[in-house]
Amino acid sequence: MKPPVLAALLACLLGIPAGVGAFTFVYAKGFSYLSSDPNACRNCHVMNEQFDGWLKSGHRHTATCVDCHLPHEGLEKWLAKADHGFRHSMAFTLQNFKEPIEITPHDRELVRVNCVRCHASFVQAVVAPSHARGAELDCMHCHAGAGHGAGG
Amino acid sequence: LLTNIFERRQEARQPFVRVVEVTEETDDPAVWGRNWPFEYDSYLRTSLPTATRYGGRGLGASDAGPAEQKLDKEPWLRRIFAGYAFASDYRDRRGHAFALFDQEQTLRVKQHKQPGACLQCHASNLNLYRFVGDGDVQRGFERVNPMPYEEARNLKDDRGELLIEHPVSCVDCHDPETLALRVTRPAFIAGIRALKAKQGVADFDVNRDATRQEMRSYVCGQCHVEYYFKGKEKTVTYPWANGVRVDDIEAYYEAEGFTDWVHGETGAPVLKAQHPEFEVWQQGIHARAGVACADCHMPYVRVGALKVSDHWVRSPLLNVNRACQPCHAVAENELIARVTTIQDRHYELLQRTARATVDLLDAIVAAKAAGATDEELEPARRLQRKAQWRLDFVAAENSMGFHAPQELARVLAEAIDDARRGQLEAVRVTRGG
Amino acid sequence: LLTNIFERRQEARQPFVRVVEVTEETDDPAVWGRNWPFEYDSYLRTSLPTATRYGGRGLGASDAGPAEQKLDKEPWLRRIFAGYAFASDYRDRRGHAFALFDQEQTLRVKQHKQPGACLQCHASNLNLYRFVGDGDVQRGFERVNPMPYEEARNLKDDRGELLIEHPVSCVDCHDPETLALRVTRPAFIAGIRALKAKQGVADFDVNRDATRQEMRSYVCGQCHVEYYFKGKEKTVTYPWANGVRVDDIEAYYEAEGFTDWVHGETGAPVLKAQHPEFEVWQQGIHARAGVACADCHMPYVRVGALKVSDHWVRSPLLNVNRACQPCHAVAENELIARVTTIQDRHYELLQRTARATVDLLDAIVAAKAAGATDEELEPARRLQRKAQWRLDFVAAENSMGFHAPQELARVLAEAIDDARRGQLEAVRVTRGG
Ligand code: HEC
Ligand code: HEC
Ligand code: HEC
Ligand code: HEC
Ligand code: HEC
Ligand code: HEC
Ligand code: HEC
Ligand code: HEC
Ligand code: HEC
Ligand code: HEC
Ligand code: HEC
Ligand code: HEC
Ligand code: HEC
Ligand code: HEC
Ligand SMILES: [Ca+2]
Ligand SMILES: [Ca+2]
Repeated sequence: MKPPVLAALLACLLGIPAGVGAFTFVYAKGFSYLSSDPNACRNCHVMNEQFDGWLKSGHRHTATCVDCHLPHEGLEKWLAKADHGFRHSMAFTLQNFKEPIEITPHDRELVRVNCVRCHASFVQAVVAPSHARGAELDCMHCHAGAGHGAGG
Repeated sequence: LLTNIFERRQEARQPFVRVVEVTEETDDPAVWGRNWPFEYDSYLRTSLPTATRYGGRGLGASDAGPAEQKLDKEPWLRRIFAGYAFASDYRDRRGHAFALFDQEQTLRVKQHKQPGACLQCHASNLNLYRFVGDGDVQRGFERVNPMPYEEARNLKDDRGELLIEHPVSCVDCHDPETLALRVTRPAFIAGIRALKAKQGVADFDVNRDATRQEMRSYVCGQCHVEYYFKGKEKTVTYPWANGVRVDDIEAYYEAEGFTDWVHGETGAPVLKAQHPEFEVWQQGIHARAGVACADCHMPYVRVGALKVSDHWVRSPLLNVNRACQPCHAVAENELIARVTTIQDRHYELLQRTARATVDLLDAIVAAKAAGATDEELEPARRLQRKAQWRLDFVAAENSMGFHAPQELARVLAEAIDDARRGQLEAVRVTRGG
Repeated sequence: LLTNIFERRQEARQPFVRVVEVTEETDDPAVWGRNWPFEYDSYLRTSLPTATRYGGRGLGASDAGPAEQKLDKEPWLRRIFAGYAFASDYRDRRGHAFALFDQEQTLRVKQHKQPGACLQCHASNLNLYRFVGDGDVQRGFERVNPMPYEEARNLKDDRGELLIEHPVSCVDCHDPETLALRVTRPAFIAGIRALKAKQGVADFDVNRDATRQEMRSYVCGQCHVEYYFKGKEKTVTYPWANGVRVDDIEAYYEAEGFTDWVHGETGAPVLKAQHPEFEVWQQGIHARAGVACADCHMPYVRVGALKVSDHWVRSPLLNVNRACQPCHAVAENELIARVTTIQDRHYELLQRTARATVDLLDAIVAAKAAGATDEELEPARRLQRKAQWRLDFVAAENSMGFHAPQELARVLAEAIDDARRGQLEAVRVTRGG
């Protein structure tokens, strides 16, 4: 993401109105990203499918959207929120996104890290063997339903 | 952004606690087992029975005797193997624990001369290779291959200890330092290199260039493949330089002018196909979707508060909830029914192909009896070689069609076509026929 | 920007409003279109070209001419159809908009006598059936079937208006009151009843007993099926009483003693197979997993905040993100590559089977020429009937293998076996051969 955009977003996040862009962002419930309440994500109907999936998933009691989809420490977390908030509000407004919505490689990696973060003790043995390339065990390869499907 | 993530990866990985040291020399799984008891316990279970509708059939430790005789279950096998060691003894496979024992017991070894090459896939043999190769595995491999089987199998080191003591063991698939997966079989290292080169990837070093997910199949591809012993050096070789489809491998053998044996009934120079699971799996949708052998045959299993890989390598149908259900949210009996539908359809077609091939043998035998010359018989014999290669390739593959249903049905269709055309050629040259 | 979002919020709550009344008599899709413009607009697109590697090939409205000639693309079709109307004209299918037009244009209608039965699947014909049946569709169906095609197609009602004016239309699949899916084709209602009875479900009334998901395939099964005209009543009949596998249908015809025509070159009594998509789909993994025709061929498409079914019924390969990706989280080009792998493999095997079948025709012709008697030719002709039925069944199926890859490969393998065995029989009775 380009620095100027970034600055503008941080501004929005601090609640300083910065023109129509910011207003739209707010109107579109972009501020959802400041909350960890799944309903916040559902403010966009295009998220309904994932929300419904989450309600059916084994994680509904144990993990919220942001637990999986956002990083969990420091500035990184806020940057990601800004990044999501901006891209998604923009996409939603312009309706220029591809459906079905597909997770980006970067966001997928964020999720994987969160899987391991919560399940570290349980999976320590299987993630232990290091490997030259493509080293990390991809949880979603088998648990693609996690968070959004029955049994996961 | 990513750097933070990478750092956290390291935190997530805790090193194994080791109670004993394991090294390149440690071929005894029991020793590894003291560090990794869960994997070891499941590994030991490979001595238990694993029969399914079409799979396994091993009798298991309870009975030290051999597995079921395939030659009796499928009498046509004796016909197509006529004149070859496989006609004397060819049984169902069973668990890894039997790998060495079954090789020593088979009449193919007891009644026929076999080379040390056989040991590449049935024993934990790195110590043997290093000893014979003066520390160099590759050289040891080359020197062991041409030795008589008994000599190689019973070699002792300087301390007078047997060099071959275990079937496939931990050190054959794992780096004792990091425990990362690795490939140790020289024939695979060379074979996959040739295959990748054919696919446009030059200088492929499997232990350097393969991804972790690829290694979850490559460790199996070390042995579950079609092979031949090349030249008088008897080098165990995987014929993949043209690719791994049945036609590619056939083309390779044609170019090499290779023949396993001359058929006892017809005099045709024919080929023997062995367990091409790795090649066939690559033709199926699962490989295409990145699903590895270990995903299905070594699924993760919860042991108390830990998740480990089930080293009881066996039929996934004995383990559907772990082997399949993480990816297929479908009832267990429905998943088994899907496999059975594929396998029954495949088995029926396999039998039809066997009938066509046996008809061809009969036709050539009849033509010979009626005095047809070798020259006259040549077209029919050539088609026998093609048909039999395809039939055997599919019959020797151990998933009864599951690994690549459409591809294997195509191969059988071609076998039928070749067999019947061969029959037409034989009839054509049968005097007074 | 602001207003965009605002409007979209509104759309989300928009209910259907009916601006015009639609009834059982309303066969004009344009009228329905005033109530349901999204569905109508997409329905109209079925007149556009839809060519893919193997599918579609319709030339589209831009060119009012006919679709490509299959007989030229696959010359062996002329051989197996020798002596039958299909040898004169047999083209690629295209969109629903052409259903009636193409039927009127084909030489199979222009140069050959055809019955009113043909109209069951090419026209919106309920008004015709009710008119001829004095208000009763079933009776009308029975009376229209034996009529000469032109007479049936040009019948006028009391007000002097044409009764057949549109190809497949809304009312053929939808209840005008509730818009629920429904089956209107008498032959399907009877056929599925017979099939369910065979499967142990007595007295199956499709419009009463089928689930919504089943209906998403049954509406297509009304037409995309193998059929024959039974008896002199020319009753359009779906031969499913023994099941829908190729062997089951063959057994049905044997029991009926039915034959479509006597082959022009060989004199064998043979069968014609037509577009058995519904039967073949049932043998595949998708049907097994409950995936309906409409899931792939009429996927949901988002119009603003609404999701509507895409009535541009066409190749899903032109629509992968909607047709496949909801279930397969895989890149679009990878999904297309998976289909192509299946289709190319299938096409290659189809050509091999065609060669075997043509060889059989040549052999029988040669035997006849050399003076073989009908009695001598009987075994070869019987095998031609079997081989040709299987080859045609697969060739007439329109997914080029995708709907059930393994099953169709099995059927082709059997066709090859039958064809070559027939060839052996023919050679056997060829004097001086
Ligand atoms: C302003 C409306 C809106 C809100 C609120 C919203 N989303 Fe989205 N989201 C979208 C749109 C539109 C896309 C598609 C973006 C694209 O594909 O370019 C999307 C895509 C995604 C993706 C996949 C694409 C990617 O960036 O990886 C994820 C994951 C996601 N959203 C998660 C969330 C979570 C978690 C929340 C709540 C914290 C949320 N969304 C709230 C509109 C929204
Ligand atoms: C337990 C972890 C978890 C939770 C909780 C979770 N997700 Fe996801 N989400 C995932 C995974 C894993 C994927 C990627 C799925 C795949 O690769 O097909 C994903 C993908 C997505 C996508 C992209 C669509 C796709 O299939 O790629 C969106 C949008 C999304 N999630 C939104 C949400 C929303 C909104 C919530 C809360 C209602 C939520 N997620 C809760 C794990 C989770
Ligand atoms: C190759 C497939 C595969 C991969 C990759 C995988 N898992 Fe699993 N996972 C399984 C299987 C199979 C089970 C069921 C084990 C059992 O029930 O004995 C399982 C079980 C689990 C469970 C416990 C389920 C329960 O019912 O209690 C958790 C939590 C889990 N996995 C998390 C992860 C995480 C986190 C990762 C990534 C580090 C991961 N998995 C990677 C296949 C996989
Ligand atoms: C915020 C913490 C958290 C995150 C993030 C998280 N999980 Fe879980 N997960 C849990 C808890 C708590 C449970 C229930 C107890 C258990 O089985 O460990 C659970 C259960 C599971 C189970 C058992 C089956 C089920 O759904 O009940 C699986 C499998 C699993 N998680 C996989 C994953 C994967 C894969 C990811 C990443 C895509 C993930 N989890 C992310 C906390 C988390
Ligand atoms: C998607 C799951 C899956 C993958 C991936 C897979 N297999 Fe299999 N395999 C099966 C099934 C199912 C069977 C049939 C088992 C039976 O009939 O009982 C089978 C059978 C076998 C058998 C015979 C087992 C027996 O019990 O007789 C062997 C050996 C085998 N596979 C090896 C491999 C190898 C090597 C690979 C990778 C190159 C592989 N498989 C990949 C599912 C898989
Ligand atoms: C060093 C050689 C070697 C390696 C490596 C190897 N196998 Fe085997 N495998 C064998 C032999 C030999 C047998 C047959 C043993 C017998 O029948 O005595 C066998 C048997 C099997 C069977 C049949 C088990 C049964 O119960 O019938 C399966 C399944 C199997 N292997 C899968 C795998 C998979 C999956 C991998 C990789 C994770 C693998 N093998 C790696 C040599 C090997
Ligand atoms: C490239 C690896 C490889 C080589 C080399 C190899 N085997 Fe095997 N062998 C296997 C695998 C994998 C199996 C299990 C699958 C099967 O039985 O089809 C097996 C199974 C067997 C079995 C049990 C089933 C049967 O065939 O009765 C015997 C006995 C056997 N091998 C003997 C031999 C002998 C003798 C040689 C040398 C002439 C040999 N093997 C060379 C990989 C190999
Ligand atoms: C035929 C090949 C093979 C043999 C032999 C083998 N393993 Fe493994 N092992 C694997 C595979 C595949 C994995 C999964 C690795 C991965 O996912 O990267 C694995 C994983 C492991 C792991 C990592 C944690 C886990 O369970 O996933 C340990 C520890 C391990 N094996 C120990 C052993 C021990 C101890 C032995 C001998 C008793 C042994 N292995 C024999 C193939 C093998
Ligand atoms: C790691 C994921 C994974 C595992 C494990 C897995 N599958 Fe699959 N399977 C897939 C994917 C991906 C496909 C391709 C279709 C799709 O994209 O869903 C597939 C396709 C199939 C098909 C349809 C293809 C065909 O050949 O007809 C069957 C049947 C099937 N799997 C059965 C099984 C069975 C049985 C097992 C366990 C022995 C298994 N699968 C294990 C992911 C998996
Ligand atoms: C899982 C998805 C799927 C399902 C379910 C499915 N089809 Fe298809 N169908 C395809 C694909 C893919 C093709 C190949 C299209 C191509 O080659 O361009 C195809 C081809 C066709 C064609 C030829 C289309 C053309 O463009 O020439 C027809 C007609 C057809 N299907 C009808 C049906 C009917 C009727 C059913 C239900 C009985 C059905 N299909 C079920 C995916 C599906
Ligand atoms: C009343 C009969 C009828 C019904 C009902 C019907 N079709 Fe068709 N369909 C046809 C005819 C006739 C054609 C060929 C038209 C032509 O080529 O002139 C056709 C053509 C097609 C094609 C080829 C389109 C192209 O672009 O090449 C597809 C795909 C198809 N139908 C799928 C379906 C599906 C899916 C359904 C159910 C949702 C369905 N059909 C219902 C009669 C019907
Ligand atoms: C059971 C339903 C059904 C009946 C009855 C039927 N058709 Fe069709 N027809 C179809 C379907 C579905 C297609 C599109 C699929 C295809 O072309 O294979 C089609 C395609 C066609 C086509 C375009 C492709 C081609 O074959 O050239 C013509 C022309 C045609 N039919 C003529 C006729 C004639 C003439 C009759 C009566 C002898 C008839 N149809 C009876 C369902 C039917
Ligand atoms: C060949 C069969 C067929 C024809 C012809 C057809 N439809 Fe549909 N229609 C369907 C199917 C299948 C669905 C999905 C219904 C479901 O999921 O229950 C559908 C759904 C609908 C719906 C419900 C909303 C939606 O889009 O899912 C409407 C409204 C509709 N059709 C209108 C029409 C109109 C108007 C026409 C004529 C222009 C028409 N249909 C012609 C098969 C057909
Ligand atoms: C409504 C869900 C759904 C839709 C839509 C769907 N599929 Fe599938 N597909 C499945 C299921 C379920 C399987 C069986 C394997 C499994 O369980 O994942 C499967 C299996 C497959 C396979 C492997 C089986 C085989 O025959 O090799 C392929 C390839 C495939 N699908 C491609 C497609 C394509 C291409 C489309 C779109 C034209 C499509 N699918 C649409 C659910 C779907
Ligand atoms: Ca061989
Ligand atoms: Ca017919």
